[in-house]
Amino acid sequence: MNVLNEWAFVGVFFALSWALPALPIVAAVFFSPKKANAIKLQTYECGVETVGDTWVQFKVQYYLYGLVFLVFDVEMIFLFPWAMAYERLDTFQFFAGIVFIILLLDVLVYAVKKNVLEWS
Amino acid sequence: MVELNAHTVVFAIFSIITLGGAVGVVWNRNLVSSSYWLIFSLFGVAGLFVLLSAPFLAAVQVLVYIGAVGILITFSVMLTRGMTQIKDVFNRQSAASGVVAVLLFVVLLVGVVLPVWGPSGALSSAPASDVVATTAELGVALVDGSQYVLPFELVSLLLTAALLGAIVIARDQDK
Amino acid sequence: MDVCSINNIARCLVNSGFDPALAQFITILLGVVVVASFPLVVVIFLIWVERKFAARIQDRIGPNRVGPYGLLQTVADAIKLIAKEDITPAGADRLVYNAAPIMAVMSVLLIWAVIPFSPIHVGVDLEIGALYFVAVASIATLAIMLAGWSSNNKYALLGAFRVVAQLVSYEVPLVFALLVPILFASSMSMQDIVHAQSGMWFFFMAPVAGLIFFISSQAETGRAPFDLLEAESEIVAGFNIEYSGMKFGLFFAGEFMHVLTNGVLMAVLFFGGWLGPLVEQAPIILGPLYLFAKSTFWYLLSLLIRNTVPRVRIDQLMDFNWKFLVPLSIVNFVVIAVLLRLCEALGIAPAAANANDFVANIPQTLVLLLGNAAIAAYVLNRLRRAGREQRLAEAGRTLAAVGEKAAVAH
Amino acid sequence: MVPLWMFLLVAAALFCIGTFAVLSRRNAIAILMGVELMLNAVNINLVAFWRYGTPETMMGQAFTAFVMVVAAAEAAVGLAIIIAVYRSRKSVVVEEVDLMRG
Repeated sequence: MNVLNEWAFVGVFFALSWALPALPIVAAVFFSPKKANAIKLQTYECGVETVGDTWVQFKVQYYLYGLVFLVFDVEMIFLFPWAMAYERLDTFQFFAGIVFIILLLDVLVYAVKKNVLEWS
Repeated sequence: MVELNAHTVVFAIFSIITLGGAVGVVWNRNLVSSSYWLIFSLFGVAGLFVLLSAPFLAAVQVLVYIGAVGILITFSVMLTRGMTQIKDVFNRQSAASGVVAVLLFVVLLVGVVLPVWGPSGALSSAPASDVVATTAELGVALVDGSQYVLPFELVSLLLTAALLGAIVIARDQDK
Repeated sequence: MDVCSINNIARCLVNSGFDPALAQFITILLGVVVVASFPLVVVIFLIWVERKFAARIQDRIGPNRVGPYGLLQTVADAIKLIAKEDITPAGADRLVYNAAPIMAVMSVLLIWAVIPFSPIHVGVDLEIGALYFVAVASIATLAIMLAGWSSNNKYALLGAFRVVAQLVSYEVPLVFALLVPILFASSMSMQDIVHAQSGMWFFFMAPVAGLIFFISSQAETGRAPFDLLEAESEIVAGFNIEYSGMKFGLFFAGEFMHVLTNGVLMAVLFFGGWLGPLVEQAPIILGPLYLFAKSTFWYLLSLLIRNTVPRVRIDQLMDFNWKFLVPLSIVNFVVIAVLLRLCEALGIAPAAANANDFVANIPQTLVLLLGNAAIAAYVLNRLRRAGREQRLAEAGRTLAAVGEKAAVAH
Repeated sequence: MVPLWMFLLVAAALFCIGTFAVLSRRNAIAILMGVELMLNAVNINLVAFWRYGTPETMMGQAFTAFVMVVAAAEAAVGLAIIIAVYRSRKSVVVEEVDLMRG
């Protein structure tokens, strides 16, 4: 149960790291003046009145960055344990990991070749 | 049957986070809120992984789901604008699907969780052993010739294929 | 700070009739309070340091009114921020809007749980410490997304999108650089990573990885030259445009804290953390002292970069990451892994018995350093060539334009 | 420890909520979210059975890792399809996207 004791620390830490930054916000509720009016509460868009919906059409580029990032992020599931087990790996197991990374590099080469990662 | 201790309480909290978040996903009209509820729910799953002594998977869950999948879903919600205007959240078969979901739950409950048709081992309260394999062992197992090396390499190919497919589909063809 | 005596407290509590579970809980709580409040207290002075530093570079004096040398300026600022009117814009999602700045601070604060201060003082030495750090840091991305979306403001949302794209992009080289110390130490535990450096600091074995880590963590913080998230001249103020008062302050506190955290992480992962002469004799004093001396170096370097390097454009930012840092970090990781393997095969690597011996580590370090130098030489050469091509192309365009004008004038 | 059946109960409930989302929501992205929920329910089950059955082997964790990859790949391609469909049809309501219907 040692693992869980360690994570109890993380759990308490998590709770406290919500509470500590929340303190000044809560304090501000008590100390700050409240004189709201409609003009003050308007969204600030360079002084021009807000036109239309907040949801403007976004570029698909954002999604593509997210996509490439997702692939690399998911591969981390495997690379972290592999790097961690490095000392215990024999040659075959070692090169299995290297092949994995090289396949990963392909992704990047393709994405760059296809100009996917170009900000236009 | 279940004693009340810190472990149980934490389990209850994470279960509520998981299931509450899931309900939030289903019921929310606004898809952006839905995706945040999804992240909330998946965070609860990470907590359950910690309780099951799989901290590696918990960290990966946070990294992959909150850091990557959640962001990707939010991006695509924003990209496909105009969905807030959809009046009906549910389709015509929602009542029927509700029945199906409840029935499925009952079947799972009776057939799998509670050993009605013979013991399934699901009621055992203690794990088989307290010796838990470490993350380093996972690393070895993944690249071991007699274990998971083939799926390990295939995963790389799968991700490559998925990325290629997704890029080809999602790109603007006009440019 | 003092886990040793905290351990004693647990025993004391049990001895004086406390329930063991409760005693354990109190122990944990004490440890958490100490570890978590430490960065929060330090950040108050860091903001002063940062402002003084920036002022000196810009030939100003900086804060000098409140307290000696203006030391209490940050405290005064905090009081002012608390007393300021707190405006929640109309149409904002109140709950999310309030939670976002807290999450931004939280994601940095949580990293401190696994930072080892000395051989025996560490919040918690998780088996997966390094992965925990990456996972926790990725919450910051979500916080910014939440802030941008909940403000109900086009500029905020647009700014948030840009920042999120930047943050997720730079996480890739960060993680690949992080894999190098894990590879060397064969462990993800922060304490193990520090111990593994007792023979040779990892920076000397993999300087390229260290620099990649530093650059990408600078970008993760959103500091200049990667400070697109507050590029006032371009997108009003970025994702935090609607925030005011203490909530705005929290975003900034989080950022300042992140800079220090980056320095500490650099020190732990690449510069031997609390390691230093005589540290085993006086771990309580010397361990944290060495750690903070090392991290101060990186912290000040970060400040220097922030105040002297101009901001890049977003397309340059993305190109720099995806076409330079990411491939470099992957190739660097592969080269180091193969070289390390080679060293072991050739018997150059230090034996397990004298892994902590400085001299025994030298041959292996030299081999790795050579590999790094080769990578660096290749990269610099490529960069030089690419830069020249770009300049020539630019010059060519200008000449062509001049020629055209001349032809028209004729 | 909490008995195994409680984990299975949570997983079953999560799976059913996911199923309901998949069957009843009109929006394609919401359906994808439902699929993610279902896959996570599967993951809880895998890890729970691993913990209570054979914690000294690597099976449960390895399988969960593979499921996570599949889930991520599915999300990536699925969302890309949704974006592409939205671009050509200006709709993400599943019933309105019936190009394949004869």
